[in-house]
Amino acid sequence: MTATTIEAPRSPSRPVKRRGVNWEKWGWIYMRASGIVLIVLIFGHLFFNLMLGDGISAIDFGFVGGKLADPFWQWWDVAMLWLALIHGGNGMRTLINDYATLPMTRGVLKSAVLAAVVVLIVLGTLVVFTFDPCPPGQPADLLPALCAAR
Amino acid sequence: MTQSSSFDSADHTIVDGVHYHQFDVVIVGAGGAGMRAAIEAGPHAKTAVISKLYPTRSHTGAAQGGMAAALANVEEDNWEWHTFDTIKGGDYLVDQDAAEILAKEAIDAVLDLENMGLPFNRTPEGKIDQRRFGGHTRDHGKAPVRRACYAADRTGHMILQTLYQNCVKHGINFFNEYYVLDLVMTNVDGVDQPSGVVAYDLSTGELHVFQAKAIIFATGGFGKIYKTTSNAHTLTGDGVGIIWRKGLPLEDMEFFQFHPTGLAGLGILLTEGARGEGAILRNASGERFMERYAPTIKDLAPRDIVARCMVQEVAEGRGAGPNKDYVYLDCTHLGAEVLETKLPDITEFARTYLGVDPVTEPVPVMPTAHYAMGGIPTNVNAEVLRDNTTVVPGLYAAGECACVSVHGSNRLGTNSLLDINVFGKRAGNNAVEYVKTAEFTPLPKDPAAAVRGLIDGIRNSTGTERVSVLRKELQDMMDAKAQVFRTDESLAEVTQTIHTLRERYKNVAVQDKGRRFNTDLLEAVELGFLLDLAEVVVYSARNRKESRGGHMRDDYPNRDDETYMKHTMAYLSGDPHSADAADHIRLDWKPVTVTRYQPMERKY
Amino acid sequence: MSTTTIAADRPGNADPAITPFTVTFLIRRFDPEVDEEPRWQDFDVEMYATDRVLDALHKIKWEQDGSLTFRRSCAHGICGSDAMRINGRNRLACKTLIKDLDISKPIYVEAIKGLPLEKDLIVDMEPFFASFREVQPFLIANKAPEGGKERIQTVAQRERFDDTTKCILCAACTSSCPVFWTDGQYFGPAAIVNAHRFIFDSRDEDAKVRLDILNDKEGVWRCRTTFNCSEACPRGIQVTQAIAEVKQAIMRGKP
Amino acid sequence: MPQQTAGTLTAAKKSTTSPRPAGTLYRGREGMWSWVLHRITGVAIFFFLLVHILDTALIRVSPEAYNVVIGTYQTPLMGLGEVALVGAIVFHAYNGIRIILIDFWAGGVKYQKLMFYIVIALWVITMLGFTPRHLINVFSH
Ligand SMILES: Cc1cc2nc3c(=O)[nH]c(=O)nc-3n(C[C@H](O)[C@H](O)[C@H](O)COP(=O)(O)OP(=O)(O)OC[C@H]3O[C@@H](n4cnc5c(N)ncnc54)[C@H](O)[C@@H]3O)c2cc1C
Ligand code: HEM
Ligand code: SF4
Ligand code: F3S
Ligand code: FES
Repeated sequence: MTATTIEAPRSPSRPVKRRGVNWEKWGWIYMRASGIVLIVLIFGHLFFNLMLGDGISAIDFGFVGGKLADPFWQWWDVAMLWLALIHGGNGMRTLINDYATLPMTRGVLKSAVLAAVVVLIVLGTLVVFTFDPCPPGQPADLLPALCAAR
Repeated sequence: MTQSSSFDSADHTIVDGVHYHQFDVVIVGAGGAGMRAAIEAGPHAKTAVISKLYPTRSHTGAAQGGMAAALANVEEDNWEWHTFDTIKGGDYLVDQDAAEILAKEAIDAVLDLENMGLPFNRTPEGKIDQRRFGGHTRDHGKAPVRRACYAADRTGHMILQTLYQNCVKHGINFFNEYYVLDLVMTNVDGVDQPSGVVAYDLSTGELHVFQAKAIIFATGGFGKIYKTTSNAHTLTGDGVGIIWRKGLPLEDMEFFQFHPTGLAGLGILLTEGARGEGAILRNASGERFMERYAPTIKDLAPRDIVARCMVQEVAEGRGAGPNKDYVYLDCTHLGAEVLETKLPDITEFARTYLGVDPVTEPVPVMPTAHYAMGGIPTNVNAEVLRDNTTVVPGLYAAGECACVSVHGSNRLGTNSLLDINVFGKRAGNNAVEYVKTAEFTPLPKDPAAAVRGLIDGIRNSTGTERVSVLRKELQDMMDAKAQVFRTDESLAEVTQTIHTLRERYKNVAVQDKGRRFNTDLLEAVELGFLLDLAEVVVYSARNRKESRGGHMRDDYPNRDDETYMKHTMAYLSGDPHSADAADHIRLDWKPVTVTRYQPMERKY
Repeated sequence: MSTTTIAADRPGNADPAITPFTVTFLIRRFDPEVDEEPRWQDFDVEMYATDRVLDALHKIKWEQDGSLTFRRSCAHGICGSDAMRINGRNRLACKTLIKDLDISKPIYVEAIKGLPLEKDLIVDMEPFFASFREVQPFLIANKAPEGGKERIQTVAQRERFDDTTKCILCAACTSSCPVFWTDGQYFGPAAIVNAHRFIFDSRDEDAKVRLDILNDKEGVWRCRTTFNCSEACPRGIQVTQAIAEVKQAIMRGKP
Repeated sequence: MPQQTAGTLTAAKKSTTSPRPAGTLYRGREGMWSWVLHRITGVAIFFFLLVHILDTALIRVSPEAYNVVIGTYQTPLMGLGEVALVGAIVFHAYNGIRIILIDFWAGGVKYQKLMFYIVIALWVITMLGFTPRHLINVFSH
């Protein structure tokens, strides 16, 4: 409730319409499209990890490793990773546009979100595809059951 | 911030704290008339519109029913019938040349609006639909005719919006929330010539002088002299008052229209369009009393007649309600469909403000002060008259503040929206023609002096009178004694009250002494105009010892063409503060222009 | 509309059984010439159930404190002057009846949000009108209508945009929008409503231009469907619906 | 737009003296509160997701490292946190569908309030299904 001095709303003459891709529109469409797909992916993920079997207490390297050895779950998780991070990142961009009024802050925050999203997508994708479910020299009781067959 | 490109130093200077601007055409008022003029003037001359309200807040937006034009889209009609109805409706006090122009140019006025984008209701063929309205008839009174073009029951809203939209399109300069408080006259060769206006900027309390070659007044009506009125709080007749104080005449001020169907007690209007769609007035016993008074067109008789009949019903004890003080407007047989689609707004008004649902119950109504037939006299070119014939060069008036006179002693419904468009356009065009050759009249020394005196006087006053008290006394008195029925006695009483109120007004003080958005101060200024105008209304009314149109004298119940078939012209002369109105108001007459239609008895 | 009318003169109220009661108003005052910060001030007013909040403000201004400042004109919900926040929601003071409020508690009245406060209940409307003007809110039709008459429009075509023609530019919607509050750069629902009115007018030839204007960073995509605008609109315009229709028109590329 | 209004002349002064009107909390209705929740849950999920990807990435480092971290997820406190997280996701997801229906389904705007209550109802049902099962898993081990 402090009397902050503000620019008159809607005053800066906006630049005339830029050419090229309209990120606002496609972002808006993307939020909806990805949202639909994410429901399936996230609910499937949650159900499989938390509801089946012993749920959270059963999760360990063996469980996750076993899942990620399967190309089906690999693609599932990668899709989830990409869609959710971009969805969330774009959502955060909206929030920053709303609440960060100084161009500086805005720029910094948006770069931070972008960096986080890019780094995590790259990291996550690499992990999923370069991951070895049966790392050599590890105690067998930590590894997924399928390693025993090797 | 918004660009201020057009305020280059050449036309905006500040001297001694007063801002000076220069425009070819300055329009005072951004209602229908003002903006219609602006659309003509804007593209051709350097134009400014000064308005005490944001344009879309103007009271034109409250108009509901429609705008008349003999388009003949739904049934046979022509402009001559329209002319006749206008003259007869005005009880023959209409200047017939002007009425002819009004009816003829109506067709283009409506088409102009449609082409500008106004969303009229449509016929099944896609043409502009038309509905019935009081006093509009086919073939000289034979039967009601569908002549009113409309957009549901928000025709005025659509007109105001459409005109504002087109002003935006043309990039018209607006000075919003600037109150014009004076017309500057410069004495040139012994004659006073208009040279500009002085405005008070509400947001800062600063004064602005607008020098102009042509000035158009379009400040609307002054219904606030009454208590029960369909008019807005802001309709205080400032423009008319300014002209009056300059010693220029006012015409036919005694004729004030009372609209039959105001929500009882509140005055909020229910359009005549309701009756146009078939609604019926009933008294307490449910009788359709208009059948007795106007057998041919019944509820669609002109407003003065219907209002009178209503008051008479109540006076004779046939009123409804606990105090038997209103009658009913019965819409129940119209059905929800018609009410929701053709009369949605008034349906909502009744529901919101009276808690009455017109679909199932009759709505309590009583006449409400509605429209000033009189005002600033102009000729058909919207040029303001100094006397019966001489125009004031460069000064124009249009809309409700003007008196052309196309409405005579009683305006027909839908003719005012027409008036503002036809004569607003004419004012704009003529002003443009005028500024092509005219020069700026030099401003006198310190043109803002009078306004500064007025403002500072009120602001610094240590008096004890309150604006709201005086205003209420004025309005109560006007309602009680100078409304639908008047007598010499009742008018004498109001005259006395107004005199004391004017005395007390000198002692008025405001609580808000600030500069920014000081609406307290402006209400005091507005009250000054109200008092002046009420005095002229009452004084003119007392002098007209006959009954005609909106002016009904109980003591002289008949029309007297012999003596009074002429316009009243009132002048301020002598000491404005003198006790007796006769010492500062001078009345004169102006002949009525009669071309084709000789006065006849008015029967419906 | 009448005003000075205090409810005692109204039908129904003439009944002596109906007595006035005292209502407390808490009004958020701000005098730019004195105050650093807005402050709350309370007023007790005698009111009838059928009175409106505008009547209360008038009673305060006329009988208690002449410096209370607000805009108003028509007093029956048609001019759009008096949008304000009454008990936390945007309403027109002249359309809010006392009987519809809970008078056992004080009634809070304050200026609308998101536009610069000028004095008491008055805000600077200029930014609001600026974004209205930016959407080109006027008919653009270059072809002359046939025979110098009206343009033909069917009843159904006219009906298509009827809802959005009702707008009185009161700003109740725009100043209720949480997105508009954030930085004030969003076009706001009122501007979109007025663009909608022309985009879907069969006579208009330049819907494309308006769609382009609204397909902007500060355009329709900023709307988060919070529905405050639709709830606030005193004219009952389905504002969020209109915005949705514009979004769809942009995606389709035509109205 | 060349249009001028009264605001123009005094513009400079105004921008320096105008406090932003804040005042009481706006009393929005279902639409506004659902948006507030959607926003809060969206942000919460986003930050969780950042952490969640990082911890999952530990499987690339070593099984022990991963198991240590995932072990903290299995404590009772985190178990409750997971309920909150799932609650957030479920609300965000269901309300996301509501938003999508408002945007694309003709009746969406009309039924938005009803849909909000359906979202709440479905959320309650889903959480009733999930919470007991999850908490049993958390506390029984
Ligand atoms: C409720 C109602 C319903 C009506 N219905 C109909 C109808 O159906 N059909 C019909 O034909 N007629 C109708 N009328 C009559 C008609 O609407 C008005 O007579 C007409 O709109 C007046 O228009 P105007 O432009 O002269 O004035 P207004 O629209 O009143 O505009 C006056 C303008 O002057 C400005 N102004 C005033 N004083 C000052 C000042 N001191 N300084 C600067 N600016 C100033 C105001 O800001 C405003 O912009 C109705 C009237 C009312 C009240
Ligand atoms: C489970 C399925 C999901 C669905 C159906 C969904 C749906 C949506 C939709 C439709 C929007 C747009 C809201 C609007 O424009 O008003 C949105 C916004 C958002 N979503 Fe999701 N989402 C889902 C998952 C996620 C996830 C996993 C995250 C986190 C990474 C997330 C973070 C966000 C954020 C931060 C916003 C922006 C909120 C705002 O602007 O108010 N969402 N979501
Ligand atoms: S859409 Fe409704 S709330 Fe918004 S400005 Fe128009 S009338 Fe007011
Ligand atoms: S309040 Fe604002 S977010 Fe959209 S639905 Fe209305 S514009
Ligand atoms: S005063 Fe005109 S809308 Fe309330």
